[in-house]
Amino acid sequence: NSDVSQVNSGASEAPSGKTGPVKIALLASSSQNGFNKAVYDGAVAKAKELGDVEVTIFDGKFDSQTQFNQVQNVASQGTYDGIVLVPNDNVGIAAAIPAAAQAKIPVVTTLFPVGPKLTELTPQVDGVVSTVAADTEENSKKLAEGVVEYCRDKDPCKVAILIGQLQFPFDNLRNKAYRSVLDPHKNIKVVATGQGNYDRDTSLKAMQNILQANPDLDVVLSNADQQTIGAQVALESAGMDLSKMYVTGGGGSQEAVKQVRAGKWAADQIDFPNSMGKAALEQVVNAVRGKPVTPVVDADTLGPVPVIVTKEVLDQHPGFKGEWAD
Amino acid sequence: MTASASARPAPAAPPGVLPFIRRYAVLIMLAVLFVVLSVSTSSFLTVTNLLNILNQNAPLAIIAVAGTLVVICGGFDLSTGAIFSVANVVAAWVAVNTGSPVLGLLCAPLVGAALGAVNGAAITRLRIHSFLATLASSLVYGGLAVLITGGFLISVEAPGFTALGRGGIGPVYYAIVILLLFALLAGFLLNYTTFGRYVLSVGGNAEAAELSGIRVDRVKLYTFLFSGLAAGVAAAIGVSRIGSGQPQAGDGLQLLAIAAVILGGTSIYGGVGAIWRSVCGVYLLALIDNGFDILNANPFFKDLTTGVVILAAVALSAASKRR
Amino acid sequence: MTASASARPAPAAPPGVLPFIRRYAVLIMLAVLFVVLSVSTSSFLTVTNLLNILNQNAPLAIIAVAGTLVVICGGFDLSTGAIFSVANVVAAWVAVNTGSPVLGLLCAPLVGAALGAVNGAAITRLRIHSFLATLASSLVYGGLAVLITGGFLISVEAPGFTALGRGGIGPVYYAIVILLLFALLAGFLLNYTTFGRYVLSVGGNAEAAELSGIRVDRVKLYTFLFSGLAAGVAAAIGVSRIGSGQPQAGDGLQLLAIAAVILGGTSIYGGVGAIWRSVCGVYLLALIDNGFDILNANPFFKDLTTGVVILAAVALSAASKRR
Amino acid sequence: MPAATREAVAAAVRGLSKRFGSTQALDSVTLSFAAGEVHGLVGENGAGKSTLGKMIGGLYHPDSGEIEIFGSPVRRWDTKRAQDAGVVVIAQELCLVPALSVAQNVFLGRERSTFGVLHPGLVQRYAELEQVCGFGLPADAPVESLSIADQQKVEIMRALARDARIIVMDEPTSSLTADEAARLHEIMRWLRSRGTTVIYVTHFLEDVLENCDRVTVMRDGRVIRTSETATETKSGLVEAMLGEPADVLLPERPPPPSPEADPVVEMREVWSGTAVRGVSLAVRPGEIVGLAGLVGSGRTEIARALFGCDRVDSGEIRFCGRPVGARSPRASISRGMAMIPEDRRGQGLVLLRPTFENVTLPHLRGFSRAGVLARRAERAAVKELIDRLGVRPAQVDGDVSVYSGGNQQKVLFAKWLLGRPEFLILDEPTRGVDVGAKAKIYQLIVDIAASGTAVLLISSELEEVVGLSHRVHLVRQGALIGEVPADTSVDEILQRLFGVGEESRGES
Ligand SMILES: Nc1ncnc2c1ncn2[C@@H]1O[C@H](COP(=O)(O)OP(=O)(O)OP(=O)(O)O)[C@@H](O)[C@H]1O
Ligand SMILES: Nc1ncnc2c1ncn2[C@@H]1O[C@H](COP(=O)(O)OP(=O)(O)OP(=O)(O)O)[C@@H](O)[C@H]1O
Ligand SMILES: [Mg+2]
Ligand SMILES: [Mg+2]
Repeated sequence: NSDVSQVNSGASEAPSGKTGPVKIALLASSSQNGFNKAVYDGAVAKAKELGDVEVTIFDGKFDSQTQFNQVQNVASQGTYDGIVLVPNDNVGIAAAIPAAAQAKIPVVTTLFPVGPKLTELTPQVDGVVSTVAADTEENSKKLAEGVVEYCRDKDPCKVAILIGQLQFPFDNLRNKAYRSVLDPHKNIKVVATGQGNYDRDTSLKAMQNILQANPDLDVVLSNADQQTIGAQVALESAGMDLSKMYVTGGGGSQEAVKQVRAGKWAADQIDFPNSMGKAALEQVVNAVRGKPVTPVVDADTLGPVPVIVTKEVLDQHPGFKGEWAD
Repeated sequence: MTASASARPAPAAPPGVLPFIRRYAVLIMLAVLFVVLSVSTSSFLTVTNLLNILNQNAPLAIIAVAGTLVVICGGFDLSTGAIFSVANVVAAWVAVNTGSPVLGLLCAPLVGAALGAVNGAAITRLRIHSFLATLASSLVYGGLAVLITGGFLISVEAPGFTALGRGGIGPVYYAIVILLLFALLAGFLLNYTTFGRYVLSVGGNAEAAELSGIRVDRVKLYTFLFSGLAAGVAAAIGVSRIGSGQPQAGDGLQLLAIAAVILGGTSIYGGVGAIWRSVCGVYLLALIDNGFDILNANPFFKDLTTGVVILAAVALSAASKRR
Repeated sequence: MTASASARPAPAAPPGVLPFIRRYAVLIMLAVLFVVLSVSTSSFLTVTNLLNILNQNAPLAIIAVAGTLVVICGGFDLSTGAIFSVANVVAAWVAVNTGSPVLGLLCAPLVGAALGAVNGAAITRLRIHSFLATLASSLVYGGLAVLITGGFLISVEAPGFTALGRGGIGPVYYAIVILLLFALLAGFLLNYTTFGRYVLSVGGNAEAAELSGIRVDRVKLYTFLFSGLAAGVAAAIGVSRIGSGQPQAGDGLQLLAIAAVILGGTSIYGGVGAIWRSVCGVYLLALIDNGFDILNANPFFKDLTTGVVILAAVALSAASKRR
Repeated sequence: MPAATREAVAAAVRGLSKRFGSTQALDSVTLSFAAGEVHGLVGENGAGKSTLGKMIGGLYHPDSGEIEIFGSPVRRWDTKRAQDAGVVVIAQELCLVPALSVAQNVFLGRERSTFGVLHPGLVQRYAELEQVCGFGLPADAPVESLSIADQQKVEIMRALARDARIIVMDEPTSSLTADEAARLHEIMRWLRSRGTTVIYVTHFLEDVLENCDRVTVMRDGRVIRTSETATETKSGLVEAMLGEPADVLLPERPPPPSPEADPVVEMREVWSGTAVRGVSLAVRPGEIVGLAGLVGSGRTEIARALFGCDRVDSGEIRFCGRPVGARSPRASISRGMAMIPEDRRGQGLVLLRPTFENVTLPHLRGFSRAGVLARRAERAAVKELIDRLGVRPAQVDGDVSVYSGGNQQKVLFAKWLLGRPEFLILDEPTRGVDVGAKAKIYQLIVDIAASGTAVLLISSELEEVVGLSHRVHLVRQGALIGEVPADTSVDEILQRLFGVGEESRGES
């Protein structure tokens, strides 16, 4: 979909080419989280590579208000030259960005776009110079298409969806995307939708419960690796053979890659947080330095593997380990 | 009066420095932190930064202010976060569907007050403890907020909707003005009206209050209504600031608000307390957050530091309470 | 006994059906939910499902069981979640670094008890309310857990590490056995030992207890120690089940545990309560969860339903307490 | 008089001082208590008696001075160590664990156990103790279901259960009836015969004169004198306590209202719960009507039904000739009723709030406009009133929680007099109040009646009821069993209350 297009857009937002040391604030959705840590590590690595760039991580505590305040504080202090954002709440945070724009501090968002439209990667808000993310809806559909493929000869093919929390807009979007792919197929029955809350223990419980009503599951479609790991404990203790089922994860963690390689999980939707961190830092420094900025960096293109990996795909990339550990 | 009586000194406010420290512990901690931050970094003591801190935490402070009355009256409102959530999505929904931002924002306090009144009615009618009642109602309200939105957020495009949250009078945000008015109102209610006196006495000794002809249930109900109203006002500011209604917007606010009230020094047992204390409590926590952000300190230590600061404040306020 | 004394009606257990409902509200709700689920779906009333429910919630129930003693003693432990987190990462760390899963798992209860004792010491030494003290310590402990892991999780590959969490005696998981033993121990402590008697009396009237020569502070300290120990035991089960230690593993557990205790009917004011009540409280909440999963009901309605069920239980327990 | 053991000193305090804020509760007190004596401790409210007792019992820590128990000075002293050394305090304010049973409260902290596991047989142990005390309380009743008087008995038994060698009894009889007090005095004599020292704090000077070997008078935190009881008289003690001679006689009653005056309040065949059974009574303006009854006879319940606290099952209550409609304390107050409840601290005062807030609480409407308080008017009115009633310290911001009992009671009077009630219910208005304050309260009651207010007076001190009331109703088991005129002798009333020919309780 959204192609990498080199456009010099930053002229209005970016200060006209700051020279000298650059300080970047990385507003993590939570600093105490492996995924965010990987984004940070990537940013730091890129900063070293560029030289004269310093990155500071802020803890968003998985709380949108906290992050909102952090954007404002950074914007008002004048200490930082640019912001890399891993948003907790892509819409609410948009309201804080203008403050940064006013202070001429460019913002690069990663993982999710910022603004009311969840699927629109082109910057929607004045102040955001670049979005380093993937199209969630598209990728979710791709993940679900693997399920359709697997179910082709099965009737009925029983699917359990394990989603983070339906009240999170992006999870809601994912769920709808899954269903838009699965529902047209008469043989596919979504027998349960459990909420895993990105948490192993919660997912373990939910999967145990779901198995009670549906001991003959064929597919577990999970959007997060942590959830799949929890579900795996439940499935295996129920004596099910994962290699015969179709189990997915999402995130591309090292554990997930290991499981897919081992043939336990059928597929995983890969994220490249380290590369995203690198790309985001590069863009934000470009904006600060007054160099050309790429408004949309498709995160799917950043890594060595395609966004949906299976055992076959990984066998072609023996060196790929996954970019983050949970 | 007999002669011997006048010889005995009256039990006036006890003198000395320890009682002073005990009494103003939260203020002292706030001042210490303020000074520490001011000398640690030049970015702290700027008008913008201070206004930002005030502005950012105004919604929480508004909830804490009203929560003080609830706690003084011997109650506990764990549903303010959920009320915030409902009120903010209703406000957004109304603004979107009527096209009138003003109408939408006005709905928030109304919805808040109504849900608060429902809390109060449940607590007094069913005679159940407010802790459990508001825990339950917060689940119900939270569920309502999700149902209203269908899990999505409601973006408001109507122009002017964000004026309340982002605008201000000169450099002073409206939120700060509203907080100020709200705190003054609550302080006035508590100290200068019959209602405040009733709140204090119901919290101090509900049976004695009842025997003095006070409608204990009604007083309690009003405190919860007021708390709901505050959550609604906070939600109006919040939704206007963000420009969209979200079903999780209020998550966790209730705990922060209660923590601030208690940290301020209002007694968890009811009967005594003050509005300014809770405001200090909110901003003590806010300064720690702000300090970490502007000092570029390792966020790994933030929770730890917050815990230690709270402990210090509380230990101060309990300094040498030995008999 | 003299004649005149027996003339006064002995305040025996009040008769009638209402007091019965009031007294056993949580049990009644549990039974109702059980029956409803049994007739709604055939997947509910199976041995595996029931064992699963018991097993899944055993760690929470263990924390609630010990929390009951804290609440009866007039306290509040908001730090059990954080203690769980610290204990589970320490267990994983030790297991990884010594290669001994047994040693690792044994560390969890020890760490839990130690942190609980620190809570108790802070509360009794500094004479601060446990609500605020454990709120602060939970931040400190939570910070510690993150520092220990550096924010990552610690995966334990050592074979046998998962035996405790996933294994069992026949079809009965160890977790259930441990919960049973723990509940029996707590019930025994509460009802058949001097310690239990002291807990009841300190919670009922600390001054009277002090007058009776009871070391009030020590009793309080022990309840917090016990609560910490329980969080540690729960953490051992939890970390073994998942096979890795995570710094956020315990997030939110403390609130669930307290909610279950209060929902069970143990008085928030202290002095009265029972262990079985809290266990019922935990499993009442658990049944709702389980029901939603196996009925494939819309999760949007889960919070709402939970809230309504809690309200119903509490309203029942307050049925016609009116004058 | 116990002769032999007189020389041995059980407890001694030297130069003991204690300050609460700016109140010097004890001012270098030096005093010794002999082994095996009953030692009276008297003094007006706030003299420091309780503080002294609590310090001996390890509840308070002295600022300076030392305590010696059986010859050895104590260093680290708390209730546990005190009890291990055989020192027990019966506190003035009832202090029991509500949800525990009588027996559990009695043996609290003294449970028999092995490795912390309780032994069975608590009930037998209780029965043995009950043999000695004869109070007749059921072992397994939860204490919260007992009346205040019965709770007081539990307190006494708890002290006895400790096999103490020194017992401080701080006003143990304040809510006991005469025969129960007599029973306690018997127990004291029995304790003395076993060599136990009893420190007996009370405001009943007759009891001191009859039952104590020696008596110490305290005033303003100091010891005035200690003397052999045999050498003391009541008026001598009063003078020492107050620092001036004082009249302890009952004041002159106001003239009775004319019999045909319409009653202010009337109960007609009122039934309420199990405690009020077919009560009919009437009180006229300016009249003081007494309710005399044994403890637990239901006098408090009659008052509560009248005031609208408890539901009335049948019967009628009329106020100023009209049947009352809605009934609640609030409605009663707005009609002009007032009640001073028997549990001062639990039901009367909001201890956390200052004096003036307590006083104006029911009358805030009169001190406010549109809900906004007229604080100056409020304080002025309260100041005037507490000065008139002699509340000390006479500060409108006074902290009622540390006021002595007598002053707390006066604050409660102030609270209701501020509204000039037409009908005032007084439930045990002089419980725990010193003689000086008592005389003032008597005068107050009489003045209130003289001003035209109808008064219903409940008191367990029969002298008080018969001495102040125009008429006295006798209450037994929730029913009125007859009316006696003023100045009927206490003996006659007692006989009727117990029923002629029936034996008194506590006997057997
Ligand atoms: N805990 C306390 N805090 C502050 N002041 C106190 C406290 N306890 C007692 N006081 C004050 O100390 C003085 C002595 O009180 P104490 O209770 O010893 O008097 P008392 O002789 O027992 O009086 P009463 O006859 O009313 O029981 C009083 O002025 C009282 O107000
Ligand atoms: N909380 C209670 N629960 C059950 N019964 C009670 C309770 N309080 C009082 N009673 C009973 O009600 C009756 C009347 O008690 P009450 O205390 O009113 O008597 P009283 O004449 O006012 O005596 P007192 O001197 O104790 O005030 C007694 O039988 C008593 O046991
Ligand atoms: Mg006293
Ligand atoms: Mg009475």
